[in-house]
Amino acid sequence: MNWLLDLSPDEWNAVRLSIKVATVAMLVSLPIGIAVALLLARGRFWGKTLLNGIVHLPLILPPVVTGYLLLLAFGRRGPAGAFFADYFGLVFSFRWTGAALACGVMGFPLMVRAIRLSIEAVDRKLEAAAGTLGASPLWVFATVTLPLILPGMIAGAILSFAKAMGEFGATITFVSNIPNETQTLPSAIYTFTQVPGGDEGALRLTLISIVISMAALIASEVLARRVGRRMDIE
Amino acid sequence: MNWLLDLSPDEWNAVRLSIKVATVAMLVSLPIGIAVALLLARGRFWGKTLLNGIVHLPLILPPVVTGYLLLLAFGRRGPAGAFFADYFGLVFSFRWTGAALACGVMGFPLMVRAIRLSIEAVDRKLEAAAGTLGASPLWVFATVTLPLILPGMIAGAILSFAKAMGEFGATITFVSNIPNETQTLPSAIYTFTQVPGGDEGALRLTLISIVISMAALIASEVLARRVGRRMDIE
Amino acid sequence: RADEQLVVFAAASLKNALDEVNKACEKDVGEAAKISYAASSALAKQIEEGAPADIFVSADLDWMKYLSDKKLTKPDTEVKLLGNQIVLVAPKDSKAEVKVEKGFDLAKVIGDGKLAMGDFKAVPAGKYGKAALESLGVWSSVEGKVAQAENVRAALKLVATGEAAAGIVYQTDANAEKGVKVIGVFPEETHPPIVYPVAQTAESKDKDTPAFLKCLRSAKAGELFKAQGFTLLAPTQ
Amino acid sequence: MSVLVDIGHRQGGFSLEAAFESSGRLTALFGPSGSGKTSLINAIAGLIRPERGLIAVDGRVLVDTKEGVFVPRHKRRIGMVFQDARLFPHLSVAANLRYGRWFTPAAERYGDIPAVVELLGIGHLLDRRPAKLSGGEKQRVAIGRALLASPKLLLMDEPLASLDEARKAEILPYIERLRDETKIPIVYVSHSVAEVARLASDVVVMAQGKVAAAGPTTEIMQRLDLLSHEERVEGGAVLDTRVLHHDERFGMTVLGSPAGEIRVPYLRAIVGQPVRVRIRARDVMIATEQPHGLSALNVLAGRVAAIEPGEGAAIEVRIDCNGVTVMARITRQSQHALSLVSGRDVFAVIKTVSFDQANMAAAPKEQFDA
Amino acid sequence: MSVLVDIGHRQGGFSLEAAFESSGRLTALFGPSGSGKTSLINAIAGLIRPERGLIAVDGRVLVDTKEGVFVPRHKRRIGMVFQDARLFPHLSVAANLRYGRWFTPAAERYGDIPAVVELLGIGHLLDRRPAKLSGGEKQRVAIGRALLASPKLLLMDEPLASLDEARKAEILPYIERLRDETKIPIVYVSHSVAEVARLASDVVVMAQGKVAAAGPTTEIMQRLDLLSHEERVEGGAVLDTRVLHHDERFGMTVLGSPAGEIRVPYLRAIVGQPVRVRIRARDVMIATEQPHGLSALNVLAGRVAAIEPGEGAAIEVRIDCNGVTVMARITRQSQHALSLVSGRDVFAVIKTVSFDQANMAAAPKEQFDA
Ligand SMILES: Nc1ncnc2c1ncn2[C@@H]1O[C@H](COP(=O)(O)OP(=O)(O)OP(=O)(O)O)[C@@H](O)[C@H]1O
Ligand SMILES: Nc1ncnc2c1ncn2[C@@H]1O[C@H](COP(=O)(O)OP(=O)(O)OP(=O)(O)O)[C@@H](O)[C@H]1O
Ligand SMILES: [Mg+2]
Ligand SMILES: [Mg+2]
Repeated sequence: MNWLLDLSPDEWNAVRLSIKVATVAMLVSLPIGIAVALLLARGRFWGKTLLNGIVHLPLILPPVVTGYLLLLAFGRRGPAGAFFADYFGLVFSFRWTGAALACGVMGFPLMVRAIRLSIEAVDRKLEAAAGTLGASPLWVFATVTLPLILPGMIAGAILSFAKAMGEFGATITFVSNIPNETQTLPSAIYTFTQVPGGDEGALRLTLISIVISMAALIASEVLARRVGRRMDIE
Repeated sequence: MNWLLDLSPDEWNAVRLSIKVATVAMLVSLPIGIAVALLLARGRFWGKTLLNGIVHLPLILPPVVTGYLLLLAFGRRGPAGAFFADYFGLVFSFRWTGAALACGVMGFPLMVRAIRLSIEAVDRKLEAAAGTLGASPLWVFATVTLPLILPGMIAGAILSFAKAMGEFGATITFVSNIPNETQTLPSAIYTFTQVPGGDEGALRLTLISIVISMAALIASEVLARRVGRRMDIE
Repeated sequence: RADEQLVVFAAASLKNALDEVNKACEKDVGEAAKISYAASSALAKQIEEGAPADIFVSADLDWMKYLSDKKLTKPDTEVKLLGNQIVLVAPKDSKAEVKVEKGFDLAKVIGDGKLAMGDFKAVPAGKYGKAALESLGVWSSVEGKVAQAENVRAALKLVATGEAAAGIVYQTDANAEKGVKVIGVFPEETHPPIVYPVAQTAESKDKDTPAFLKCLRSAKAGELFKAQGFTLLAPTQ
Repeated sequence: MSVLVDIGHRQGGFSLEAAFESSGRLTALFGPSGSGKTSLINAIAGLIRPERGLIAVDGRVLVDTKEGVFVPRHKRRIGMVFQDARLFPHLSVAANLRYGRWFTPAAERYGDIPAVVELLGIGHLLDRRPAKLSGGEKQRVAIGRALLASPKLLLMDEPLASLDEARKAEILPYIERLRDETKIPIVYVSHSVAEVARLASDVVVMAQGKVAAAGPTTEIMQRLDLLSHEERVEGGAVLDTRVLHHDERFGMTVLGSPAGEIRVPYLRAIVGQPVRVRIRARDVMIATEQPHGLSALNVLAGRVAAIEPGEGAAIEVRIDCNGVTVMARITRQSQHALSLVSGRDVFAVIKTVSFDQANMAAAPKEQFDA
Repeated sequence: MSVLVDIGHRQGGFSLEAAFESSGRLTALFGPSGSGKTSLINAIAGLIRPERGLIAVDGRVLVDTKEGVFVPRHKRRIGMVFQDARLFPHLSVAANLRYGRWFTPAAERYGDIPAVVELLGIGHLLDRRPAKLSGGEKQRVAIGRALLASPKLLLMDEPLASLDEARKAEILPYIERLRDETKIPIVYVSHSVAEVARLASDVVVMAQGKVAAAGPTTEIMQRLDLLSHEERVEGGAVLDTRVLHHDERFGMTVLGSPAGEIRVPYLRAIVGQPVRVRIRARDVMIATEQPHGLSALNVLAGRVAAIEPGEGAAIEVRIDCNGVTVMARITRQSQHALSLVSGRDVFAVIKTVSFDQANMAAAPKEQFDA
């Protein structure tokens, strides 16, 4: 235990940062993920196939390519980067926010798929019933659809979180590896693996990463089970 | 178009290999994924949390670490590698089979999640009804559960395929980057990014990768829609 | 089968040069080698796990030593093959001008931007860069502004896209990248020698291996290496 | 207070072409399985968008395909009790009940939760999840949920089909009260002639996607031809009467009608109150002379107005009792034995106990107000 | 051919403690909503594993918690028609119907698809998906599916609740044929006294998770106390008779019973065939003298055996007609007017048309074979 937790300050920072990045990536992408999953599951519009393709891109592309594309778009000189910087004061390049963005993007297809599957399994007759009771589509969504897709949302969120804990290629390409700012656990682990004799350090950080993710995983399972028990299938 | 398809023999090989690797990874992991998803969705056994954790590991770990662990376990000298070589004559190390293994492992958590969500959405009362009609649990599974989770299986399969098309870190770490043997598209793309003037080559291969994956994605959507239309929700 | 053909494990940054050399040597060796390009670290560990490689070309001495310490290379075949230089680059449109010398004002060049370089613990170019800056006495003034990239190419990209204000990369990479300009060269004595060593692996069985090693040091290979900006460390044969 | 429907809609091989207008308080949709009843009320509720036509409730146009009007379902304020309960599986019974109330402006709410819970006998279920209810329990909760949304029109799709007689009998009076005491029109799908006769002010008979007949219950119920062989058992006359007085000694109530006095089991009703009674043709005997020593208490003098062929051994005799029609179903053998012909003076004999609760109910008010 | 159940099971706050044994061909489970009928047959089908007890069908032990026996559901060969149809949504109607047949050894199959399809009137639905069926259509397919699995015991959970009268009447004879012509025992859950009286050889009355009464239908149906107020309307005597001859002229059939001849509408039955008739107490009048000029054709001489208080204005009179009990419900006023007391000789008067098809059926065979 002592051996495991005997970390340098930079390593501690990497642990803390990874949790922060993964949490933020998960939380911010959740509402977007729900919206996109809804569009894909229910929408009938022209560019649906395209949207679906774009959502899957981070999965299809080598992470390094995704990271490079992020760099081009959200970098200091990238169009999206400039937009966010000008209008929201939100800078991604070389910031932990950029790491969160990269992790969120990489986890996005996983999250959307999970939520979409849940939405497709919802019995639309229940939504119709809610409509006749006076609930507007928005309320129907909030009070019927959303609770019914909770298991999928939990699954999507935990996938996104876990992915963020392991994401490396896109993150380091986009925001590089700055201790205390963008050095997440995987970056730190990577550094160790690149040095002869770094295996022990890599192992230690890997174990810490596993412990954190497992804790999140168990929490999500407990949560999902509780939600599921409440519901059963009518 | 000409520019896009003007590939060297090695590059053509990489394209072919990637499709082969992704397809094999998807097909081989599908039955295992279904079994594990069933266990996780329905089983009540002691090591369930552990199994769930192990399934998620490839997501949590940096790909390089996963690749390294595969190298240790399934390498020529690894215990699992020796086992498969001795009993099945199946060698993974530095073969395309190893690339498929790496891709399959990396895509496994995604596949299992999708299938598991579908299984959890199945109305167990239908299975009970099939039971009273004389179907043994295995038949119930084959004739009721399996068709009902088809959308989830398709989603899981396409996630696995797409992941395989983009997987790089674990593959190159495990089976290296040997042209015509283990050099998949992402590895070839990586190689291009590592040298001056390689950008064009990288872009070309990236586009090819996207085209292939998109074709697979559209095929899967069409398939899923057809299955879904057949079913609706009763 | 990989077993029947000569297999070379080489650092990824050598791809352009080695591909050409491989082509040029095909006649002399009797066959074209299969070259697997990846990070030196990955390659070294794969050789450790029994990879079917006949030749290992590393991007630094550390990983070669890692293998030779474990008796996984044939010591008598190990040669310091190529050399390289590290340079200071800035985005093409940068107005920064500076002379690389003891105590030069690198911090000013960087301003409130970043200095991109390879991971200075893991990536060879990063290690050399850090050593050079330390010996020039400017490391402490920029340490907090360093953005460590996964590899030297990624560092180059950070500069080329204007993301980083400056970067330390190999001469070979800087030459070919239109998005950057070289604003200074680090003198050789400021950092450990940049060496790409080559060796035959202990388990190498392919009969063509010696021929390929020999061809690597041939004059025509030397020309090809030099064309890519490398310097030749071993005398040509 | 009216419902106007005139729509056309196809689904698969089935085509719905239905038009009816009803200003009744409770309009029954009656017809065989697959005749399009559910499709029709789905269109009213806004769950189906009909291909062509007009739907208006209480003067408010909900659908008018010509004008492109289609009021979304949540703005229709139309409560619906589905054939399958459709409870929200993630909510407790209590939360299911409260659901519609959130969306009802406080000023427009009527009914209150405790009363509805009490009535439906679901007090002990409030904390449960729908998955743990029996079939009948689910349907009761579904009825409560629709009621508590305080709808302006209530659609009920065979709401009592899965309830036992005791529950049915318990809930029916509440539906009657709803019908009479609130201003909400009700459209009620039912297979049961008894339910229809008891509850409906108007009946729309559906067959194969079309309206086979529509009109006031009293009229439609006499048209035995609209009923299938099996339903005919339930057919007969529906009489609107008033309470004359109660007979405390024998626990009976005497109803006045133009046909004469009718003695029925005690009714909780004040003198003068309108009461609708259904006299099934099968329960009516015909006597050619005033019977003696017979337990049947109601003997209505009348004249044979018409004799219609019935099924098999039976004939349907239409007896005009002072302007009110009473139907009797007897055998041809009896007709022969009694030499019954049109115009003959006869007595319609009816047992008091054949007026069971299911056949008597407060009459829909307007029948009298009009 | 017998069903033996003796189990205890708790679910939530509800506890089931039920024991009965029936060797009848069709055992009806009768009881109010939530009384545990579905839970009980779920236990028989193997969908619930009871906490304690024994279940045996036809001598084959399916559950014995003491011995740790629990035959899995698919080996029980027990067909089940669920309260909700539970059709397979991914299969066409035809494939749903065929489903159980795959798993039945060819030698043990009975019934054939075209016949069942024809009978249930689902020929035009064969290519559809369940999602596109109306409520009644779904239930008909579900019945067909269960039948075609050729079960050794058939459980039916209110299979007819969502069907209209015409469909019910169409399907009932088939259930009767199943009951009589095959060796399969049937356990049948129903709310409907009429259905139970018509179909059941034996009745198990459930109340609050317990068996309130069990026995042959003829006995149980006389126990009006078991019925709720509303169900009592349907109560009365069940008589097992035989066809004496047909009266072609008037389209009638004359049945012989110890109580005397009973004239009923024409029955498709050969002379000598056993027929069960239900005579509802409400349909029986009492006369103290032989009636004249009255359309009612059946006049059975008897003696008042007992007079039991009824509800409200009514009393229940038990008339012993030559050893056979006929129940009559009349008013206290009539009792008073006719001075009815125990032992008095009276006539039970019954209209022929009150014997409608729903009240007559081929009697379950064993009643006679025994
Ligand atoms: N989605 C659909 N697509 C095609 N046909 C449909 C669909 N829904 C219903 N039908 C058909 O339309 C007809 C009318 O169905 P509907 O549900 O309105 O009947 P119903 O009168 O309510 O019958 P029930 O009393 O059995 O519930 C049926 O023949 C049914 O098969
Ligand atoms: N899974 C469950 N958990 C807890 N209680 C349950 C569960 N399922 C049913 N119950 C309760 O058990 C009782 C019996 O239910 P059951 O379904 O057997 O009744 P039933 O007689 O079939 O009623 P109905 O005629 O309404 O279908 C009910 O009170 C019900 O609320
Ligand atoms: Mg319907
Ligand atoms: Mg039930």
